[in-house]
Amino acid sequence: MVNPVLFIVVPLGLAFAIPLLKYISKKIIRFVPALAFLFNLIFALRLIPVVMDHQVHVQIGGFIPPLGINLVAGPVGMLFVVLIALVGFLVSIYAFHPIKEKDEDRYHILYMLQLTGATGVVLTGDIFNLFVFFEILCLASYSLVAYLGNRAGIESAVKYLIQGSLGSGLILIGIGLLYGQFGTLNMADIAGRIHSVQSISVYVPLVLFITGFGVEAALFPLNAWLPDAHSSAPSTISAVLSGIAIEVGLYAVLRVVFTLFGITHMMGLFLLLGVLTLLIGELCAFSQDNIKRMLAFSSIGQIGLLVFAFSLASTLGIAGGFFQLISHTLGKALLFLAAGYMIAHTGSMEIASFQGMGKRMPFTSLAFTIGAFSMVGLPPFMGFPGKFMILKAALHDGQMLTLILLVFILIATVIEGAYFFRVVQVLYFAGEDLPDRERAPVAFSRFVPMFLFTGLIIVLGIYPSLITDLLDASALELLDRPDFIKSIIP
Amino acid sequence: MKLEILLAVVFGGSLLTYLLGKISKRARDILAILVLLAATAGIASLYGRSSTAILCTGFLDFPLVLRIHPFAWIFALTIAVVGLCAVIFSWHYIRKKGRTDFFYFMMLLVISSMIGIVLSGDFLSFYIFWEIMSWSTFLLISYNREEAIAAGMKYIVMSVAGSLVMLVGMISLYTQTGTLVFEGITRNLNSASSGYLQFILILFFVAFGIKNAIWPLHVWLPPAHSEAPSPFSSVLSGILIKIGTFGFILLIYGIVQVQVFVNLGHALFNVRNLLLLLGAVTILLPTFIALLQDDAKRLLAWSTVAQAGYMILGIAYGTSESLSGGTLHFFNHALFKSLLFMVVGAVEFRTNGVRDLNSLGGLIKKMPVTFAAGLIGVCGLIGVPLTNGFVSKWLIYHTLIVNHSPFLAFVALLGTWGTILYSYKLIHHIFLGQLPRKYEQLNAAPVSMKVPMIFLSLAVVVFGVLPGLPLHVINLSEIGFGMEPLAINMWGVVTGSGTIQMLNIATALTLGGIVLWLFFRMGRKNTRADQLDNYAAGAPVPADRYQYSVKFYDPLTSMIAPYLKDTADNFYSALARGIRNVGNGIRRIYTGDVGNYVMYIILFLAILIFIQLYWKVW
Amino acid sequence: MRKLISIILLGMVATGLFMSISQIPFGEPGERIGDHFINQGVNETGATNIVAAVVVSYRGFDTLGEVSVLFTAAMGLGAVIGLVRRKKTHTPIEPASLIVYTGCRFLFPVILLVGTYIVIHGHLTPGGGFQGGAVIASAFLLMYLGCRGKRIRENLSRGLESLGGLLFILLGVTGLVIGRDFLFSFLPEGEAGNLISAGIIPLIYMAVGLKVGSELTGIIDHLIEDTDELPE
Amino acid sequence: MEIIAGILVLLMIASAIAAASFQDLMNAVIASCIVSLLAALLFYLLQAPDVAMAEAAIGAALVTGIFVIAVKRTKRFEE
Repeated sequence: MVNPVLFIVVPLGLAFAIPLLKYISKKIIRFVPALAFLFNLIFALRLIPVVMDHQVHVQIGGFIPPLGINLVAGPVGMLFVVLIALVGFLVSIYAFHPIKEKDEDRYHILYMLQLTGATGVVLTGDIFNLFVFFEILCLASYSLVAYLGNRAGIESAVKYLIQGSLGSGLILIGIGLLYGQFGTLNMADIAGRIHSVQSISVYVPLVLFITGFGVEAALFPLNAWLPDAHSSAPSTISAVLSGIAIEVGLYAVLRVVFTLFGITHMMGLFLLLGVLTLLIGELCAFSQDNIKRMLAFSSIGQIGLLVFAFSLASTLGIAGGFFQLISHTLGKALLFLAAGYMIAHTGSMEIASFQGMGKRMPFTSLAFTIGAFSMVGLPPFMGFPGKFMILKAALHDGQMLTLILLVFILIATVIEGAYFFRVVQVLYFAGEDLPDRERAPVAFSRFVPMFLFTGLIIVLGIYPSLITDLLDASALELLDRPDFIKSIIP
Repeated sequence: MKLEILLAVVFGGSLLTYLLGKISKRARDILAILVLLAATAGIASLYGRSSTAILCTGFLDFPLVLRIHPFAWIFALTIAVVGLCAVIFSWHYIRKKGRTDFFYFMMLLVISSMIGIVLSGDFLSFYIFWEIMSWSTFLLISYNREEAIAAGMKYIVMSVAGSLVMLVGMISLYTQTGTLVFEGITRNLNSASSGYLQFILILFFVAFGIKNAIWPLHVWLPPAHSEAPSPFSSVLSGILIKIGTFGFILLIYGIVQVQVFVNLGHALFNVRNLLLLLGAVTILLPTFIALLQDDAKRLLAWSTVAQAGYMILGIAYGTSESLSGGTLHFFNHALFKSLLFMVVGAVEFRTNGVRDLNSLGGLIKKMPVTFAAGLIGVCGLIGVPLTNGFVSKWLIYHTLIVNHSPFLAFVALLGTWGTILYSYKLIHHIFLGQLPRKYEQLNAAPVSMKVPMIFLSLAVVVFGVLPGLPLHVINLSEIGFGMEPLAINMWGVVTGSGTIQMLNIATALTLGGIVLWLFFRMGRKNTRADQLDNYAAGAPVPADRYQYSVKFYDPLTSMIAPYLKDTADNFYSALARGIRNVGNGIRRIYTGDVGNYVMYIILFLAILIFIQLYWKVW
Repeated sequence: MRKLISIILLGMVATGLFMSISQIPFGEPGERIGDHFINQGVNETGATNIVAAVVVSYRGFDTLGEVSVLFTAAMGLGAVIGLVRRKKTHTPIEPASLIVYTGCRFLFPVILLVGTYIVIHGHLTPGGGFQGGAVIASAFLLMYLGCRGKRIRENLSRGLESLGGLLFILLGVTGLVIGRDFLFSFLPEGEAGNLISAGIIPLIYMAVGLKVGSELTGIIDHLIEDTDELPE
Repeated sequence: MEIIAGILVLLMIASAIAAASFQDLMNAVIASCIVSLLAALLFYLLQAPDVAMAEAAIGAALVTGIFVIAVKRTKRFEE
């Protein structure tokens, strides 16, 4: 068994080492991220059976919590670690071929730091430590958005920076308030005592956290940075932002709401918020002509669906939410990669310019199509079990509010279907039929990640049982708060 | 043949066909036909069997079950046979087009998933196959590019909406009964309240109604049918929309049970009356809209909508006779409508894509076999005795009249009159009248098109004379639903208030025909006049001034057209535009001014704090 | 109008924050973690500067994270600044006056020395890696301002930066290697108050100082890079 | 003691307002530098020498330097 702290330390160390490695050879640094996340992926997968049995707690520096910082590798954490490592690994293969001639080393360093930050956020059991890693994630994201160096990129990065910093500031105030109140920063320790105080002094940190993390999690109306940032970042980064960054933000919100504060009675509000986010995201995506903006708005919509699922606060709902989360991560990463490759080929982000791609780039188009079908929730792809589980949870819940909101979810899904199918039609059927000859060559580094993502989407769509046990355990970890607290602070 | 193997053969065969197409086109075409032949043989070998098989024990903790029973058998066989005909028909048809591997792959995938649907024994596998069918159909409809793209879009949006509604209904059934297997649901549904049942029924009716194209959910059908490649149009019209019919029968007779269904709700509003009413509207409006069409395929498409109304009437009426009528009409319609689409497809193929009725005419000389097939198909559609449509329509009329539903019976009759009118328009505009000059060099349809057309024409006649064959299977399935079977024999049906025996009718008609023929033969000596051998006001008329058989329904159509606006279609278009406008409006939230964005964040925070200050939620 | 709305919203937020803070007993004794640090900190870590004990020992992982935040910021800045580099304007910038020039050259080693002192004595007296690193960087800032044209080699600063980070991580991993926790203080604590005491705290502070100093210097270097274009 | 702290806080507020209201950004930078210095002093008085040091080095020196460079690279006067 490997110590979970290595999932953070190894990529971090390799990121630190890249400037030194550059002296040895400029070529090898592009393989470093893949190496780091392959390590994470393999060992995280091997750790999964262990954490299914019991949570793995790691102390840092030999101090028992709440004195020192501890890591909590439970099912939820490991689920995210595996997901981050998987996406990180595959997307870094895509970047074997340099995104831009200059500053390649900085790209790889920032990319690794971004995902290391994400890994840290999901593993830590300490609220301030969570904030620190969250900052790494955000800072790396800001600069990666501007990486291409065009005007749009820098402008949206600055906007992202302003909103993200505001969010971080709010989180920090919240942490300060909590520390002032309870004198501890350990999440389990705070959680154990939070219900002893029934006043606004606990509520204000809660809303500060929700707002602060909500900015990164792209809850409506905190998500205004997202469309710009996702559309002007390099495609690999869009894939990671959409597939990992906002999910990690959502993880932070979940941790705060379920574990730290143990809220049970405000879920109606979150349900509403989720459906609102969903509807607005899908409606905006529906009227987009720019493919990356469309995908970005679709991410907002998906986050809304996830928020809805998690807000059901039942085992079914949370497990379904996690399934949908994985499905969204894989699907959206695939979509961004495929779209990015096509954009690189045509030089335009307009959907209309993708005419005839089905002939020119058959594999990429197929990958995009499968990703789109999975997003809409068609079997036998991965989106279907996710949607199925969420609907099941919502109907099982059976409250009037849930059922009414369900109608809007269905409408939003239809809208989502409409714009994704439109793109599929453009890929294959719009314009004149081209002869078979005009086929663009497929770069190996582009082909492999898309192929693997596609494969995963199909395999998990057909055998969802491969991961449902882990999802159920994750749901239990979030819901069974007393157990979580007791296992850390006996 | 085991059910799992059957499914593996069809699905695996589809994929294999696609891959083989990369190597050899000819081998691919043959393999596609072989796969469907194997499927047909496999299904045929399952005749009369009732069994279940477990496909997979745990998909999200639900077992996926397959089952076969006579009712599924007749659907599966029809699907396989019509699918086979369509694939044979494609042999020449598709060669002119691009992306042929894809076409075959999707075609086989659609057929496979339809077989999957009728063989599934639980709602989850039903839904999975249903969705595979939906998206593969979408890709095939869009295959023809240009207008087909809009048609495909319309189809898939409605289809997704319908299947989501079905998903909700399905999961609701699960939360009510704790299982998704059909038998289990039937067993556990006894305790459900009638309100709940109506709710479930309406949910499923939306889903099935969209596939089955019941007014006002039919709007996807006319463009989809007319824009899809013709072999697929025949699959689409012949069997795909009948999957909706299958769903209706399964739900009403297989799950809810027909006694419960008939007695559901009170007199003013219940699902059955609603369905009957919609069935009537579905017969009436589309029949006359079909009359207005000038596009051959669109005309047939509207006719399909109208015929679906008959099936709905039969199914929703809820007696064993009406069910027999509805199911038989499904079976017959599959035969003659796919035949008619092939006829139009053959014409379209030879004339390089001309479907406009007004620019065709006189093709009877050039394509005699196609004409004969078209004539038989049209006869079936109208319900002329000795073709299969007669028996099924007779059963439906008989039910309606015997059970005192004069309104419905009248509507059905009106529908048939309309059918006669548009059928005649179809056959006349294409095959009769003057042959335009440009078509004088036209060839007859290739063999690969003739074979399925002849086969289907024969089937139309054979099942018209021997209706006992399908009715026997239908009886078996009715027994399976726990209903009283009809009294039938090989030649027809015996009921208390009327009997239909095709043997008698056939004899009478044959004798009458011979007498007539003799009468004419002996009474008159006829001469054969050349087409140009006539005069108008004493002067010869140039050949191109002869009537090209255009617009002779104009007086009628101009009279009825104002009442036949497709309001449903306009409604949906307005809805789509509205959503797009709303989307454009909402996008304004993202102004691009970061000051506003920061304000949103503060606003959110302020609202949350306000909630606490005002309502004290914590 | 917009201003009015902003004021109302901010007022609402401020009300919430005020109501929250007014009920929080800040700074009162009885915080169990804080008490533990104050009472047991010296015993457990051997550092007389409790802040250093908390920063490096108890919450050493946060420090690693913060160092990474700084690293990320420096990297990001480098990536972005490199991008928007404008066309170099060859407007010569007049050199600083002689007094400033001399003063800077005189102060530079002194500040550097103070910074190093602060770093090395972090576990004994107030200060530590961050503060020391910042002081070191400010020495370079002074150098850039006063003695224009003198530049640190970019490769050197980036190498030191990497080295500092790697050192930190290696020190942490050593704890794992000997079979204990990450960042475990594997060196003897020694006698509190001595320069060589407090386990790995001084070592980590040195790594941090190295990293922070070179990073902040790097940031300044990047910013100055194309504004100051001296005539050759 | 408390009086000194109070004066410091008042001065800080005054400097902060000044920083926000100066049209000349260079003046604003200097004013914010004063805020940082006063804050460092306040921290020292509140017995937090570590924080005071950090604030003095980073807030007063480095940040000011960076701001000066930033202002130099853009426009000096606010519109």
